[in-house]
Amino acid sequence: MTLLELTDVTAFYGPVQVLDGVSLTVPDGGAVGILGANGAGKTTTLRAISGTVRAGGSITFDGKDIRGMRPDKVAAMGIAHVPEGRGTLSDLTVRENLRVGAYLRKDRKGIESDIDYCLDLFPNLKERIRSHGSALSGGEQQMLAVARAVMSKPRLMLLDEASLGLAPSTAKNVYQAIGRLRRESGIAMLVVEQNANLAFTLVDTATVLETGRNALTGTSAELKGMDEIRRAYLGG
Amino acid sequence: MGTFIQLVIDGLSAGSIYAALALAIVLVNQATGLINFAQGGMAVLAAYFAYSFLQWGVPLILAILLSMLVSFVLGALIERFLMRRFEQGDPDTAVVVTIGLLTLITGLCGWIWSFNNLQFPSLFPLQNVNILGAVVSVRSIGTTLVIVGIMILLQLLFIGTKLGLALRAVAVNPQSAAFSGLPVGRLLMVGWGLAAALGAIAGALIAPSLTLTPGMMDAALVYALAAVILGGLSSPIGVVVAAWMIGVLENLAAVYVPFIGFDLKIAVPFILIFIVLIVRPQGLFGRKDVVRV
Amino acid sequence: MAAAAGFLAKPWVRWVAVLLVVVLLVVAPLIFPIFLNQTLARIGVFAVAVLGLNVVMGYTGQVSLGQIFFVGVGAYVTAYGVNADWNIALVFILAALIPGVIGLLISLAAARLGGLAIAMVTIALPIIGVPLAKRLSEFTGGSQGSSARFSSAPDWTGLADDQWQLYIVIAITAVVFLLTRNLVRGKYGRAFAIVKGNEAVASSMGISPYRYKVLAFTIASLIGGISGFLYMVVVQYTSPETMSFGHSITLLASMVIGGAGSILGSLLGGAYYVLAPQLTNAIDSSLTAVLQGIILLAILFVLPGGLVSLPRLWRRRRKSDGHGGAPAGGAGSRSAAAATVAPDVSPSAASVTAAPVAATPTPPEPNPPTQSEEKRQDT
Amino acid sequence: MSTLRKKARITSVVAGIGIVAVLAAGCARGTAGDDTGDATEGPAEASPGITDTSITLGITSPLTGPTAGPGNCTVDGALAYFGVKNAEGGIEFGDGKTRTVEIKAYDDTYDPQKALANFQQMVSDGVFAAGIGLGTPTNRAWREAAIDEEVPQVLVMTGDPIFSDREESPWQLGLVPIYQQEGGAFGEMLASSTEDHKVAILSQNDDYGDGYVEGFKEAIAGADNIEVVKELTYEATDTSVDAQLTELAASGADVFFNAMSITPLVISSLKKTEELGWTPNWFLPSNTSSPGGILQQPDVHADVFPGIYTVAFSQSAASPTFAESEEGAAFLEAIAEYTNQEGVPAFPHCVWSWIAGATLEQAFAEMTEPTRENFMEALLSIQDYSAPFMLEGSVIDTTADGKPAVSDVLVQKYNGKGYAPAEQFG
Repeated sequence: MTLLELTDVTAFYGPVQVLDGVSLTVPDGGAVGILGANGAGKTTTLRAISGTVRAGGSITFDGKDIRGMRPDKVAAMGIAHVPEGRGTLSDLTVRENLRVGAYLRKDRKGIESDIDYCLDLFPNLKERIRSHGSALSGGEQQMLAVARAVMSKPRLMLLDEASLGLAPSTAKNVYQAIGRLRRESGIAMLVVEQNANLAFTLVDTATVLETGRNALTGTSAELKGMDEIRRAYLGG
Repeated sequence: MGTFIQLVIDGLSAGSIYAALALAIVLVNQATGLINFAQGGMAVLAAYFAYSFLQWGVPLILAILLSMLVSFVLGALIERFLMRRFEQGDPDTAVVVTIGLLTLITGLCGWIWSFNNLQFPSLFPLQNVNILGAVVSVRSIGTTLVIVGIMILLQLLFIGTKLGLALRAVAVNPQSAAFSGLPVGRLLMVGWGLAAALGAIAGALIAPSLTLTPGMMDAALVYALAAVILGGLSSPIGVVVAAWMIGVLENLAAVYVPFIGFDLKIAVPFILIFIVLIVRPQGLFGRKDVVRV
Repeated sequence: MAAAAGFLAKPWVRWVAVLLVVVLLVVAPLIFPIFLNQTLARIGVFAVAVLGLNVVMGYTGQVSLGQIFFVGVGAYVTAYGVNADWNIALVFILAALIPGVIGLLISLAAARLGGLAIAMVTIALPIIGVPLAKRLSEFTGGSQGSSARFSSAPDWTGLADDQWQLYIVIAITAVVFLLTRNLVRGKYGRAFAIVKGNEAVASSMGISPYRYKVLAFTIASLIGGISGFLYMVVVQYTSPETMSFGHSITLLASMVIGGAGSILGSLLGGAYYVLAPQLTNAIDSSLTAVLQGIILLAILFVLPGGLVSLPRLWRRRRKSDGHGGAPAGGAGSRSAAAATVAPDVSPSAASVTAAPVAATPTPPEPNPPTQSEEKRQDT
Repeated sequence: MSTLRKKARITSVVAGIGIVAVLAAGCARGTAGDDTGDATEGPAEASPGITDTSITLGITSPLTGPTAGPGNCTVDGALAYFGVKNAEGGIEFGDGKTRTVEIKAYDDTYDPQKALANFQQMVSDGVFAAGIGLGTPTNRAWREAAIDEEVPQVLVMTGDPIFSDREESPWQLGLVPIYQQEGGAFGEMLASSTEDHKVAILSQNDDYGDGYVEGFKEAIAGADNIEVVKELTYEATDTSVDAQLTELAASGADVFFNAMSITPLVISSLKKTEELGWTPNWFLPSNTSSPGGILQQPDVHADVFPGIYTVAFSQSAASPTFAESEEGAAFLEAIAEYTNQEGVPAFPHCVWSWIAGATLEQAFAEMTEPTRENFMEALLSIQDYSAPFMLEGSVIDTTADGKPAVSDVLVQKYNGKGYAPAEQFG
């Protein structure tokens, strides 16, 4: 059953058109990747879904049309957006960051157990529980961003270049933890990633964007070998 | 000996006036990241509302509560229809907008209620108590206690409650807060509303001793800013302690330090700040903020 | 329209325009009525004060609420010098240097402590300055203030006083504005901009924020002193009230209203400082505060970038009507503007990944204005 | 392409010539600039601001900001006075013509630079005379400009002696007694008392406070039974003077000489001294001693103190007897009708501005020619004129050099309801 469906989504930054008809579907519990070179429109696609940029075309989640909805309303529907640049709440402690993630939840005990689960999922955060967001390293902030999204118990998680600015080993750890999260929680994921290999460790299928349009869509296996991928990256 | 204690007590009650305003400034800063120059003006406006309720026969306590409610709504509306447009822009512009708001409010108060000194009744009776040879008016004790109460309430709000957390999250990164489902717009309005209501309490506490005039809080604004800088922008407790220190040391320096005298006693808070900032640039209780490239 | 823009850009046309302005400035005082001359002279005084404030605040991003203190000191030095019959050129130099030295000493200490300390120290200057001026009455004339009559027109000029004063103000203001324009257009200006943008980035590039903050603060207080000299040329009287804290706040507002960080903006700011009270006096003199509050908020509401951004806004609105695209959201134009100002230097993150990725310089994690804000306003 | 450039060059040259031509024509203003001051015989050419049917006065005063209370009163008193006169058809001038008096008010927010700007605006708006405004620095800012322009700056509300020094200020005249006189009057009475007295002084740190203290000290210089034990100052912008009062109370003085012009600080001082258990005799300046506005405020118990003295030359609008008097009722009614004051004005400046209006009327009645010179002559020749609301024993006398329009001040003692003249201390 499809959880999220985008058909011919367009978006502008002022006079500049960034998305020119992007379509994709994410099955319930599934994981789909969005690949492509810089400026292909990957981040803008996520922003169109979470309502942080005005978009055309149709975006439906669980059958309901969410295009044009305010970001906090989209979050309330169960979509957690882990933004590019991680959106760390620098003045708040790690624990406070996590509690902000659970803002909409009322189940006090559930929140506490989820905090423990997150600290188990990301051990680095455990010793840094008291320190402020601004004092964390790049990797720790990325883990905190994912953990904050988990705290809101979403049905779909939008991951925006989780590996950006991280050392390769840190990026691998983050993705392993996200893989474990996916296996244990069954949260559907839409993963934007530059590093195709990292993405394939997580997603079943992926679509490659080129100048705001779907250039190619296929399962991870099919895409892995194809020179399309290389051309899309190295440009025509 | 009596004089010394008397000076300390007088300093504390003067410090409480600065503390009341400083707390409201901290609240707005915590909730929206802005420094609100008009905080004093909004407190005066609230005191005028309470004054008008009194004129219509409303008892004092109820008049103050009503003025707090009206101030809450007004604070929220000011955020939604005026400040919202400037929150993401250049911070200097936002500061000047609050200066414009201060000028407008002071003018409106003068226009509606005239510039005469209006007498405002106090919540506390005018008796005084003798402590260690110093005469302390019940009124200044009451003011100090209310300020301590507000300070603790604020500390709990920001550390303990979900609302406090949400307010701080919105102030630091509105978009990231929205991604966690926080209704950013409404929270900003609540932040300003709470600060305005707190300002109403400050106004009602201070009007009896300063008498109600449109510019009543102007002199206190500078001291409150000094207290906010000295105590650290992020901690209600730090700000109140800093305000008391300023009040007390000002009086002691004026009397005991020959060069200072009563005309230059206003230099005391600034000398204090200079010394503290050399040691701890983020203020007494504030936190070091880390700048990531 | 493009042809006209081309036409304007031609060098010799620009020279003709400059020539015309010079001719106008030379001849105007002769033909304008007295009160207009006096008003223009006052605008010159406060335009220079706002320009000084812009150097330290508009261009270098350091909050200063003490500019009026330096104007006051400049005025007092001038008054003392004139009454002591010193040579007028010496008086002018001292009126500029003494505040400059005071500014230098203060900024040497304060600049080390970062933004909040500078704001606090500058708030303290006028507040301590007023009682100090009353106390040093043998120099300042105490609370009665002191008047110095030295700017009435000498007979050989055949000019009326107001014309003579306006010429002095125009001459000095023009020189100060030109020198400052060259300063901020040159390498110092770029250094100031980086210090304003992000001090950590500045130091990583070998630009010491401390040195440039001290330089900016000293220049601002020096220009403030010059404004104090011009104040005496026009008002010929000064008292402790001249440097009262309220004026510093109005100067700050005027800087933002004119347009922060812009030479023309300083001129417009000076005009606002002088004309706003006259406008409110004309409307209703007992409603000064209400009217000034409304004027200030109205201007900022329509032009957050200040009066100087009027042409840009007018051009953008005409251009964007052209093909109906979404009006350039604050983010669009602002980040574009930010990109041009802050040279493309910020490495995306401390550790640049080795992955075969073109290291696009993502701006330091900005606090992006949420498009949702705009969406809400539209729905 | 070159034709376009050629055409462009021609147009700009033509424009340049055009401008220069216009300017040359406009140059006439330069030479004819200085037309005032050439005294021609024949009927004196009328000064600006006066026609056969009306005369314009300009007042610059702080109408907003911290001193807005008294500032607005300086305008409203005159507005009310001349509102009534204009309603009756105007004032009969010495030259037989009846003219209405128009008042143009300007707000200077107590900033000297704005006061000068307002004066320059008055000159360009063509007012006949200026004055009645509040504030020493503001009035001083345009004193010399008024002398240069030969525009009268009269009946100004400041006790600064320079405005009543004919030689220094030919076109000026003060209205209210100079601060030194008020301080001196109380000093003389205190010196004449037989017992010894210890005096504590609290004065505002500006020319107002300095003037009172100077006059007082001069008056008690000779008397060895009077000793000043403690002298402190405060800033007009202070929120409280409790610390100073604590120190003064410790001095044990039995007379408290108080030179404060800020109403709320006087009220809080009365309460604080009572709290401290210090009950001296008080001296209050004329503008902060009003029974209704200060002594009868809630929580103030004036009866606790042995005596409260002040100097005054006019009745206080807030005293109960004022409203009952026929003149007082007319005053309050005029204030209500012609100004936006609410209720009884809290500051004495409204009454003083009314008195200034009456004094001006006296001068207008003597004016034989519609010129500023003639007006000044008329104004400076008023003697023994007891203007409305003047206390008996004090009159308007503008003939003595070095003295403002009102110069004799009477020491008053508070009797629980209002003030009564006091012959001697105690």
